[in-house]
Amino acid sequence: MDAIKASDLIRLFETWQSLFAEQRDFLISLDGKVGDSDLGITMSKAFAAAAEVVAAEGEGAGISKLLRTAGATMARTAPSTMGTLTATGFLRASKATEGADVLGTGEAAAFWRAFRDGVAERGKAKLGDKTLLDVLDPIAVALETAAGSGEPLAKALAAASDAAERALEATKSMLAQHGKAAAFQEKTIGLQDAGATVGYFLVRSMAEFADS
Amino acid sequence: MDAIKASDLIRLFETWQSLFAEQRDFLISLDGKVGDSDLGITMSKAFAAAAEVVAAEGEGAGISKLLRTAGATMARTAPSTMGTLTATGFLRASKATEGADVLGTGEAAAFWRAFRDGVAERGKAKLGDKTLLDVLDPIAVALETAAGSGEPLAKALAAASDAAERALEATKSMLAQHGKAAAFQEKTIGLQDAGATVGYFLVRSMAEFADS
Amino acid sequence: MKKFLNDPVNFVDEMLEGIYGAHKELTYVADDKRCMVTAKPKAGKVGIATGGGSGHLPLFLGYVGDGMLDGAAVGGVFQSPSAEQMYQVTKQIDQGAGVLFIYGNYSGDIINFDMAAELADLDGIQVKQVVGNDDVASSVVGEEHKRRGVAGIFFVYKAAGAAAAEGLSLDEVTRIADKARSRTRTMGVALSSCVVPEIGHATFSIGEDEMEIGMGIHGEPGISRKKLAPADKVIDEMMERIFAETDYKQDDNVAVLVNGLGGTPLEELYILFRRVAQLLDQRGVKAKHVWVGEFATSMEMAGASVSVLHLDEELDRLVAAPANTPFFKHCILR
Amino acid sequence: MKKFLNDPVNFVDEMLEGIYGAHKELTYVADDKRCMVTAKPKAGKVGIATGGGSGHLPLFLGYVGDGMLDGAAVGGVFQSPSAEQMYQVTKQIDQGAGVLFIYGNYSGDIINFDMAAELADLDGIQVKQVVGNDDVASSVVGEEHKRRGVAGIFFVYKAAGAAAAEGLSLDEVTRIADKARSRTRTMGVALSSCVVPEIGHATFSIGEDEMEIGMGIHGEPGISRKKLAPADKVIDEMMERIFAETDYKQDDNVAVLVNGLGGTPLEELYILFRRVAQLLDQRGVKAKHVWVGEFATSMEMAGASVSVLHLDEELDRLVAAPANTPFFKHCILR
Ligand SMILES: Nc1ncnc2c1ncn2[C@@H]1O[C@H](COP(=O)(O)OP(=O)(O)O)[C@@H](O)[C@H]1O
Ligand SMILES: Nc1ncnc2c1ncn2[C@@H]1O[C@H](COP(=O)(O)OP(=O)(O)O)[C@@H](O)[C@H]1O
Ligand SMILES: [Mg+2]
Ligand SMILES: [Mg+2]
Ligand SMILES: [Mg+2]
Ligand SMILES: [Mg+2]
Repeated sequence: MDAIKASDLIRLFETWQSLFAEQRDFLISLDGKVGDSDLGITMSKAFAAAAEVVAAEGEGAGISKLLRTAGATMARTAPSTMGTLTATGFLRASKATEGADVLGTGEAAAFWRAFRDGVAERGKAKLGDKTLLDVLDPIAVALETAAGSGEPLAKALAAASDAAERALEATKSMLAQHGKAAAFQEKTIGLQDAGATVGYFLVRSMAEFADS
Repeated sequence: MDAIKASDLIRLFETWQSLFAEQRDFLISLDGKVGDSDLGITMSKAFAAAAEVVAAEGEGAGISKLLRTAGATMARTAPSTMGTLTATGFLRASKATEGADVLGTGEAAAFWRAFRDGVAERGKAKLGDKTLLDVLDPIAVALETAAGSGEPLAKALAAASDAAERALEATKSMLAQHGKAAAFQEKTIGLQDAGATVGYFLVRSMAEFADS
Repeated sequence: MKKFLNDPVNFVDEMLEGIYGAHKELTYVADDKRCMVTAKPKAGKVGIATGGGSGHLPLFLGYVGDGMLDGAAVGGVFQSPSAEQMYQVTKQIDQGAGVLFIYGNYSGDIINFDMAAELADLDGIQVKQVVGNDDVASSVVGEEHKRRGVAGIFFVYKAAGAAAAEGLSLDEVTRIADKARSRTRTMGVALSSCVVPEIGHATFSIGEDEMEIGMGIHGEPGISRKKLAPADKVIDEMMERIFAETDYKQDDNVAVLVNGLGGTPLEELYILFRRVAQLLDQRGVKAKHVWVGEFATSMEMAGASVSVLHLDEELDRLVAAPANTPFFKHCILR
Repeated sequence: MKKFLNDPVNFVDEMLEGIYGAHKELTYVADDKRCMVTAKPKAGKVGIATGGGSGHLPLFLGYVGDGMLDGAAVGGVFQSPSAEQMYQVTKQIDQGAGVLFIYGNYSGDIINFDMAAELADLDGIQVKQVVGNDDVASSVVGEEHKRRGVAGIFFVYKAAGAAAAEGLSLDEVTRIADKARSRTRTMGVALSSCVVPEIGHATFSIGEDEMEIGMGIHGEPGISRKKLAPADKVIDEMMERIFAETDYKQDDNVAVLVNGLGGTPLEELYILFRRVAQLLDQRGVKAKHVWVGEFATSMEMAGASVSVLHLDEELDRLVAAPANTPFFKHCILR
């Protein structure tokens, strides 16, 4: 598809919901290695709740309003680190897409830039700290580049997804500085960051969605 | 031997001490079936302490005084049901042997009669209630009969030991009415009573001692 | 065995050293740490003594303090203290008004407390006894004298302790203790065994998905062993036994104690209490005083018990009276 | 998983229903049981709010009451409550004198409390924050800001709560809370894992004969995993870490908290305290206030922690002040 409409966004949230339901146990065990095993639970809860409310709200609300509802719902239902950061991301994306009827490449770039900035501000992590931010930044950068050169949405998101995959791989060599993983120090080296994995999942599934 | 002298009694307590050290785990598991597993611990403690104090007191104290010290020590070191009942038994045996220089058949009969009566009074159990009393009674009766017909000590104690063994066997068909085992009701049927086992051990080892 | 201990033989004595170090309001007599008494005796008051095996903290000694008990004889793990120790405590806490023994219905304790009462009597100390037998699971109706004493003894301590603090006579304190005893019912359920330090392995075994309803606090057998049911169902089954032998009427008041056996988290105890409250509510019975926590444990045993005291006006007042002991505090600050 | 529960999804809410049923002095706002506040607000007093994940009872909500806290936002098991919930609590407990947030140093909580502080600020409510970071094992000296908050937060609540009850200003209460925080050190040791109800299996595995020194209350890794040592040796190792970064002088006073993680019997906690007292004694340091029990747990986790607060005159007075909450009572009756 060329652009994600409000009705598509509702389906995208459904996709995310099933994605995190499927990945629940994987994320539990990933977070369990150097964390507290809750990530699979919070993410599946957050996206189940978000999918439900955006479906209930309906396409008439428009892109920005739907994202805002999704973000506010997540903040309420999954107030863990990742839950609140993801919620903040969607709330900022909502602000950034105010007035937009659809998400084309330009709006997607604005979406992910705002998402990244929100997470950076709220979490105060730096690049290289082995967090979600380490995949959000390349996603935003890839989409900005694509928007600058007028790439169609599906292609732009595919490039962003590839960038996120590489960035996720790169988190393996980083040393965790935040959250529960920070306690594990050297043991985090070699492991991909759990939050970054969620970021990659989000954009990959958005890219696949746009490509379908 | 024909009679147990004060010096023998000290050695008898040593024998009892090693007996209950050996039987510690057996008694723990026996009491564990329908009780709280403590019997092996309390009996080994009680007799270790008693053996030590009677040895320290020395033969000069005489039979009665040694038994009294043993009983008082047991009451202090092992105040469980069986500990206190056994202590009471020795205290009463001490009273019953006042003035006796040795334990011949007559004195042994007095010893065990008093032991039985003390346990009966303190514990308020009836015959057939599946307790220690169910072996103490036949022991006392056998010794009284033997004393009446002038049997030598070793033979009299051997008969008492045999009677105790049969009585112990008979506890298997009884239903526990006292102590922790009473809670197990029907489940106690088929099992020999733990306290009665101790009673049998005591007299058997006294008989073997007199026979050596 | 996964315990914080040094030589298991010293388990009780080292525990007591810790307790005396932490609670200066407790002391001991006869040069024996196991003869615990309050450091602040109250002249003329009826003395209340308890005693029993260790391994049940806060039982028994934990309730020695203002508004509750005056002394406790401390036994080895799951072992009765000796008659001599009980006697020493009794002598110390008698203030001329006599002494009430309150303890649980176990043969070792009975035999020793009886002996201690005889010894005290020789000294001219008046002694009365009330023997807790609240455990519904341990014998049938009509044979209540065979029942074990478990967590419900807390209510007996509380009522008698408050009565003694009010200055009532030995007869009165005994009457009240006995009334609280006779109006208290407890049902317990165990999920896992405890480990006696000197034994070093589990007292009993129980399947990974099993519970035993009615099990005693030393691992004595209960009424039924079955698959662990949802919390509400467990409480339904336990409370049914209690309701079956009590005659609560609409608008009656009760005091409720949801007690953890040691290994069960407080969170779960509240989930259990929630259901107890619902069932009482359905009958129009009011849970006027509620305590949830660990009051009578079996070391690390996982499990819980529910005790219900059927209040009357007198017990209502006494149960709500202030108390201040190392392990139980009930205070109104404003 | 051997727990008393119904649907694991309802674990926290059913627990809360039980808590509200048992403790009428607690209530909630915003029609959300997870927004807990005292039912007896005190006009003009600085409000103190806390919050954090469930599974740590009596932490966090258990200290809401007289002389301690005014409200608590309650999260899912080991999950931060939401910023919205914290904000609702804050709005309710502000009595015009401002609100102090006291909570543990975990990223989820920080992110949400920060958001809540922003929201409250928009309403003109003055908010200050003190973030507990007492766990010595979780980061080195010089990096204390990275340390986790564990049981030692109890001392921060106690001192700040007493200061607020005395009527001090938000700045003063904050200063005192921060002083208590900076003078508190905790070391923990875990023997077994807990089970998060919705996960259903142990969070981590540990050998039958192993302990982990310094493990966090959600199972975060500690300093070393080794064979379980005798109790005295365990304490020696833990206290050494605390002594290494404190400057106790001869005759200084400290407050000590020996905290059980949930599955460890009280008896063992006293055996641990016994050794703590010996070590303090050897240095001429006086354990002026001592608490032993469960103050910050990880559900059924077996283990313990020792927290030491280095007292000065002001903290000495505040720590000893009366308090009356559902889970912590400190009272003088005579
Ligand atoms: N300050 C931070 N800024 C950005 N991301 C963070 C921060 N702290 C943690 N994270 C991310 O959160 C992930 C863990 O999320 P989650 O399991 O929700 O944390 P917790 O269980 O500690 O609340 C980490 O893998 C990391 O990517
Ligand atoms: N009232 C009683 N009279 C005589 N013997 C008793 C009585 N009660 C219990 N016993 C005996 O004590 C034995 C158990 O002893 P012990 O393990 O010391 O009891 P507990 O652990 O309950 O204190 C029983 O096997 C029985 O023989
Ligand atoms: Mg996590
Ligand atoms: Mg026994
Ligand atoms: Mg416990
Ligand atoms: Mg516990």
